[in-house]
Amino acid sequence: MNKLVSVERAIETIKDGSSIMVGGFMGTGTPEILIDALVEKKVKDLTIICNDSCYPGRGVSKLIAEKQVKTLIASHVGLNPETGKQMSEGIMEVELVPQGTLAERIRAGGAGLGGFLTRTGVGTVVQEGKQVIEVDGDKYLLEKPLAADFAFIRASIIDKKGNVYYHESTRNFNTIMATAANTVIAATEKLVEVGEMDPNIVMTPHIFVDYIVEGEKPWQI
Amino acid sequence: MNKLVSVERAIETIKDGSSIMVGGFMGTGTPEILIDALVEKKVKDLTIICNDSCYPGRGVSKLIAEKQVKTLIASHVGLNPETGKQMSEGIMEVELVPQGTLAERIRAGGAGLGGFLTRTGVGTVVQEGKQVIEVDGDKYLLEKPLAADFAFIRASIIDKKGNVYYHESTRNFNTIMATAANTVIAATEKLVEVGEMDPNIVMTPHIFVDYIVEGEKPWQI
Amino acid sequence: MADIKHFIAKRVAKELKDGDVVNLGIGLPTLVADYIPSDYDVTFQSENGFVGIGPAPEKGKEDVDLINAGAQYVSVKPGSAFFDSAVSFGIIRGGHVDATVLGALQVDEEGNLANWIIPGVMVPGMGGAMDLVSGAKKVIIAMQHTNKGKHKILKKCTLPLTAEKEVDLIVTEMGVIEVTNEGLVLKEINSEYTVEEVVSATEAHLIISDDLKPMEG
Amino acid sequence: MADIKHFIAKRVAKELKDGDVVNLGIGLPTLVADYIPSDYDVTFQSENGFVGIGPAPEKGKEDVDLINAGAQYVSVKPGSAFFDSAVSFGIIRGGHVDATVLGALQVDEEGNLANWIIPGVMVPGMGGAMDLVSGAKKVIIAMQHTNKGKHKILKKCTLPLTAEKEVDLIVTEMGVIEVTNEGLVLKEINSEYTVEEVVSATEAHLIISDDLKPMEG
Repeated sequence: MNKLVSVERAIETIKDGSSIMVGGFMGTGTPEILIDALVEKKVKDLTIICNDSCYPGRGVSKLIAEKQVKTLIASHVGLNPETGKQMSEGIMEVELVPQGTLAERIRAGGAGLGGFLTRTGVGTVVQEGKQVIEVDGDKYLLEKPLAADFAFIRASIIDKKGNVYYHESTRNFNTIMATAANTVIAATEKLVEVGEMDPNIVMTPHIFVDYIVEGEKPWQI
Repeated sequence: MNKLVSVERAIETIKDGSSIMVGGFMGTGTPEILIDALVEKKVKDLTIICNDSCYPGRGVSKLIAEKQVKTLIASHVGLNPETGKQMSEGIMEVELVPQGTLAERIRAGGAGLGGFLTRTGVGTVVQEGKQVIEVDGDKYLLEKPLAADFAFIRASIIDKKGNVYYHESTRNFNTIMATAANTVIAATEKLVEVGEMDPNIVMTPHIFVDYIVEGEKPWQI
Repeated sequence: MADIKHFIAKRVAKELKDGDVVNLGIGLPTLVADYIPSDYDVTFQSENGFVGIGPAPEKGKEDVDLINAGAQYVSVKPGSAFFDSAVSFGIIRGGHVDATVLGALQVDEEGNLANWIIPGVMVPGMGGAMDLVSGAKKVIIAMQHTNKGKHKILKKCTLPLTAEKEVDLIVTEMGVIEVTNEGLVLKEINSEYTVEEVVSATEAHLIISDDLKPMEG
Repeated sequence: MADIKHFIAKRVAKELKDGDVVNLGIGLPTLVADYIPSDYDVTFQSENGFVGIGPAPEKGKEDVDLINAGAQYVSVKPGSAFFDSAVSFGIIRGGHVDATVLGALQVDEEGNLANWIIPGVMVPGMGGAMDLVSGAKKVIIAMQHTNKGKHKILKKCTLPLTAEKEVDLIVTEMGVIEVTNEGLVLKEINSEYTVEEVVSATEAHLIISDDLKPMEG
């Protein structure tokens, strides 16, 4: 079960129209080397699920700049002017989801839940088209699970079996996205041997990780 | 904000009829010193929420033996004959919940969800009295959140602010129960100063913990 | 202007209690952290995944793995804890945040809030605001009373809502307004303004508290 | 008797593939771990919160913080990972377990399973069984064909169900039965029994595979 592959091999089966979850929050925790490889591969009509569209030059914004994204599902797009531009020009469709609902929908997708009830968004445009369910007198929206063909996650440390440790605020959406995609690709800053990682601090168990790619670097300010 | 108190002070406000979540799986991860203090306090008519009723002489079974429990919500009671006896004699009411549904209901209680949809239990007695919701052609049960007045959790290491680390398989229900109760009491094997615990490996952030009690010991076989 | 913002932030800080868990929105609300009494233990949550936000690092000493929800490099205080986005919003949605302080585009008599979109003009997305406003125990709006003379405190919000009836308190440079079942109550007023000036800067009906006090930053 | 259990466990082990994540129920199913080919990397999950179950420790060398779901002291293999019960059942319910091997009180033609309660006699509770049977990709029942001569493979379960139509394969000391849309198909038979004997030990209608093979432990 050798999971350690080249970046080209890891993204080999991604094709036009694939859906990809990308970990990270404003780029922190986003696997840049996987994004860069996808830019190079020139696949298009992608559905990207990511907390935000980052800012120009970093993270998923690089895919947006190359017009490779057909649908973006995110909670925040305000710091990337290109996102707004492509939305209004009809190049890219953007589905805005409250951040907590986005996280929970991804978790539900990975955890085999058919959906969940949240007060978030009641009485707002987020409610449109959704079932409103009353439980014990309170109104909730029924939100459905999200899953994807691929997940790009960014490990601070990974062992060769695929157990992942995320440092500080790089964890964010990476843990849950790793559970909600058919194929999970982890780019890592550091690779260690099996047995070197304390099993108590593993944040994504190896069973979720399909491919490991080395060479992710700390972000350069 | 001194959270470090005596066990008597920690359980002072628990009274007849209180509901208490107790961490642990067959006793592993259960805070014995809190249970022992509750036995001594002789409060009764308790609602206990715990994965299982353990086996005689350990964990929540000590409360059951003293007939302090009116309602037990658990997934498994097979290794404690006293539970079966009190069920059939009508001394204790037992609500059996599938383990994954129990965990998720507790999590939902702590995470402010109005409920969730699961396939677990469809077509079984677990379905009785529950709303069946169809999503994209599949049937799910709507399960509701669980919360309690108190949670008893067992820390392997805690810092004086209340950040908890659970060792190995002691983690189980402790993390989620710590989020789902009004008052959370942690019994710990080891207490460290604030700043001594790596913030990356905290499993229950301090904001959930109200009281810390020292003196929990490794289980003696 | 900077003075106004600090005045507002200082007043908001008085709403926070020792032991509170607080989430501060970006912009003006982040200034609130500077005015917490030093003997208070207030924990700041960053919805991207930790509690215990500390001061910004010196330039050149940034830790690239550690940003706040506004994408700024920060530090953590001793006793902090990191977690993932699902846990983070469990904390928010589950009522474990005692107070959130946010800016607003509009807020109205019913406590409705609009702060995430101006259709056709600005569509940044709601980020974590909808969850925060629905989930936090106390929702405090910290903002300038008007936007270049245009009313922001309205009878009814005209922009798409962030959440329905969740706002508890509005703190502006003019005064402190509580959202009650009876409507908006002016509880404190900045001595630089008259009641008439505040009323005129407010489209919503303002009930003037019988016990109107001077607002202190 | 012990031989029968090992024979069944050995046959079940052949259903597992290199790289599989597997959850074994208590009792007979735990024996399956002993028959995995040594060059296979099969990960065993323990629903109380980890992947990577290793062998039982020597007496006196138990780690009291480390038990399996059957409350036995175990060890972990290199590359294991601990998590909480919510994550553990996310793994189970989310289809991340390739196979679960469980015992049964009854199983029927539709693949319904009853294994958690005999009303009035035994009420142990379902533990994690309902989630496992609903969530695992493949559900394998490993059990003795009859209970002291009483049928366990029925036309329709009479005991309360663990889950509806989730069983994929039944492995007993008599043979291997696949649950198909057409009904139960006997695919392999232990050479110690005749087809007639298996049919007679089975209340459910058995379709005999055209390609009936000898069952090997």
